[in-house]
Amino acid sequence: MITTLVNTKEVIAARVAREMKDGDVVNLGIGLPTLVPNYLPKGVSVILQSENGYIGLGPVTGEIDPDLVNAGGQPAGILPGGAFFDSLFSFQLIRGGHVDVTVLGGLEVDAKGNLANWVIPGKMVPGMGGAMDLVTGAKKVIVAMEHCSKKGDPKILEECQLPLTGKGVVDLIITELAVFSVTEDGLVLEELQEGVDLDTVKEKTAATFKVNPNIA
Amino acid sequence: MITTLVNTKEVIAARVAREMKDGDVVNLGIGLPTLVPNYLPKGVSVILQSENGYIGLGPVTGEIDPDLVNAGGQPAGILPGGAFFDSLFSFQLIRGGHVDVTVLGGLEVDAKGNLANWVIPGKMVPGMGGAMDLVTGAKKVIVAMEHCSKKGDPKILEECQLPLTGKGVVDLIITELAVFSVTEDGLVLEELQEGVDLDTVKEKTAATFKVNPNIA
Amino acid sequence: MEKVISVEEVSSFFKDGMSIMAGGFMGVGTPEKLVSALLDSNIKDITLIANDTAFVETGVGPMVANNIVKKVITSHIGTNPETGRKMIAGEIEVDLVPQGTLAERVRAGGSGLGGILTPTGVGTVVEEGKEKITVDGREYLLEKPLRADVALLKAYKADKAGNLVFHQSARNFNPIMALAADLVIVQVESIVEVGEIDPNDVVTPGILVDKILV
Amino acid sequence: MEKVISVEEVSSFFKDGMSIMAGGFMGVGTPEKLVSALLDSNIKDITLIANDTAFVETGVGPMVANNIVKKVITSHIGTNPETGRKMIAGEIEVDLVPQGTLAERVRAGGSGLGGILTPTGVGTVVEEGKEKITVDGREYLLEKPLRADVALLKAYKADKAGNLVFHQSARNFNPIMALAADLVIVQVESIVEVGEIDPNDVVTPGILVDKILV
Repeated sequence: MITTLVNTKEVIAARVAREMKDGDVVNLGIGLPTLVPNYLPKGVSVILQSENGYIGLGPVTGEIDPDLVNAGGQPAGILPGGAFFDSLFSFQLIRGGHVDVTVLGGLEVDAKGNLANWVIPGKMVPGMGGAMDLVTGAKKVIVAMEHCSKKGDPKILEECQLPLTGKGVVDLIITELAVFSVTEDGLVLEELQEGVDLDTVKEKTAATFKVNPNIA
Repeated sequence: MITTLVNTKEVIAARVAREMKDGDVVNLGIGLPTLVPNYLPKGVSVILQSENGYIGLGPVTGEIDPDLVNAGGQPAGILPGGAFFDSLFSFQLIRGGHVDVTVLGGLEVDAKGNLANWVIPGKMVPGMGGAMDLVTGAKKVIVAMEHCSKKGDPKILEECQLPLTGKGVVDLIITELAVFSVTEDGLVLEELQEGVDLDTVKEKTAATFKVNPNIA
Repeated sequence: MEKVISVEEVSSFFKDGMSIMAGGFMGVGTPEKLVSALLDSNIKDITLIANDTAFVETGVGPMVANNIVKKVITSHIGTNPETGRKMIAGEIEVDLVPQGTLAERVRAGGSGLGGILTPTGVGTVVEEGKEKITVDGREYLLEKPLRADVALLKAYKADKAGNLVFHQSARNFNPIMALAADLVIVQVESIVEVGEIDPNDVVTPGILVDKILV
Repeated sequence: MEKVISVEEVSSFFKDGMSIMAGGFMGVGTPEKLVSALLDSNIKDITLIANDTAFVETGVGPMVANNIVKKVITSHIGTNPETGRKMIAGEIEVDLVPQGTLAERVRAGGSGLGGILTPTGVGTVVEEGKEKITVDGREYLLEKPLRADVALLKAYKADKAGNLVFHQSARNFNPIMALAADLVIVQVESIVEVGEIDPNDVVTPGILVDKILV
């Protein structure tokens, strides 16, 4: 079924999609996370929140409206039943626990559930945008990222080295190799992606982790 | 001109009206203050804010709408150019300094600009409603009240005895006898109402006050 | 998820001892049918959070008059003599909160804030028991968030997804209470299909609304 | 008071060293004509408060690119390489604020609050220099109010009294900035007579709006 997913990002997005429950209010970060809706299981539909000010984010329909963009600034649409609001209200929803799931990319994640994804000092300083509020406020925080950096360095660490986006905020880490949950006792390997073995994950992960006994 | 004002409340309301500037955003307390718009000088119109959630409070026009009441819960109207909002926004306007003038009644006012008008312990405990926010947030606070209580006791005191509505918040006190401003040095008698002499005011005021030299 | 319920289903959401927020200003914008269902459901020891206790016969007033309320958090009780009488008799506890502060506390509770700093109440009895914090030379009271188990709200119109619009001065506390309760039940005057309310006109988005009673 | 102004009058409101809030999210909902008038007015040392610094050529981006800004308070600079370049070169100061916190600070500034307590940023560099306050066992940062001398906003439609409605996702920071500046100037796509906007539909009441540019 998912053997047709040749692309790493697609593998990750498809696995993230399986975390969604019907009716969930979901905020998706820029990039990889925006692929998630393409892989929602049958019977599951989610409501997308766009932090620039609406509920019901959907694809562009008809003409492009310059006043209607997603949180990446790209042309977007709104589905029937959606609603616009201002930035204050948008973050009331986010911080107030009215968003069920947020999916973000990561530069580093660690065994304590810390996430770093907004700055590489001296190199890349885009700013945190809405990410700090999202990881603090959403009920479930999923980090969806490639397991290692482009150089091949592990991104799942014992302790993040980069400035944090949030402290102890991550619930689930989904990569093209594995799925980890973050628990009070640290990371637990919950699943291996298809065709991946435990040794590969151990080798490419710079944090200790427990293994869910369900993994053969 | 105002010699036709036989009623004490009308005398007070008419004098309060002369404090209004064209275009002022004004919140009027329940009772006496609601008479103020009847006495606005020619060329002066004010915009009334109703703390239950709108700008542009006006008289009932046409049929009574059960969803449209003033802050006293009485049927009201809205003028063209008005706007409805929720209670949060209403008090953002009030606390945020977007209301130019508030006019309230008083049980006691003192030489430090303290106001007590929301509770008589053990006797009358209506609650402060929006009064504490109004005296804290409005740019100008006018206390409009009869000079003495029904028993004849002075209501302008050296120091309030009742629990306060606000500390150091009053700018102007207007009664049927006189107009006082509250300054850093205490009360200043700015005006005597028509036909009132200084001795009467001294006798009925339980606070020391300076007298504006313009008063003959 | 089907949000539209019948009046018979309402009572299943109520439990002894729960906290309930109710919209309305002197009864205007209060969901009378929901209050009535609450009265019929025979529960007790409610903590009621509302702008005021309205009148003995209208708004949330009958909740107080009918002995189901243990504590009220409100800005004004003057129009319902039963509230004052029961308070003096020690039958209910009344926590009086300035109206703007009440609105801020409810919003804070619904918005993930730990509180707000307001100048309102400084130098009055309202400051008793509260932390005072000085910011840039001015004193403020730290006012904490308020939440409830259930919010009973009234709106003018809903679509079936729960998007709400309000009418005239009946809006008052309803939109902020929609943020601040675990279960949000809204009584509406009319209901329309999803898509019939322009997304620009929605005041409260449907994701905040759990149940709708027409 | 006549609120409608011509584009020629706009520059009279600008002064060296002033603080300016501008609405918009990556340029959407930014009043391009007002930004353009600002660029033409030859002022300098502005403190700019905006959600992001948009792109070099659009939104508030040209303000940064054209050297009139001394300091930016914003949540995101990643789409405008000029902001990052000037920051690293020490030509401008950049104060990065989480987006939700920025919205709260602007609202606090416009609503008479001394600040708000947010969990956002706890345990990160954002907490540096800020008071940490524990409420009911959870840590929050005390975030202080933000105000500006002038707000440059964009709305979809205004009536001549300044009542505003917004369009789609172009609303963003505009309504809260209308509360938080000494002078509020709004660029609108169309203007109608007083009374033509239903009071139930108004998002920003006219009393907050000083000047309107069509």
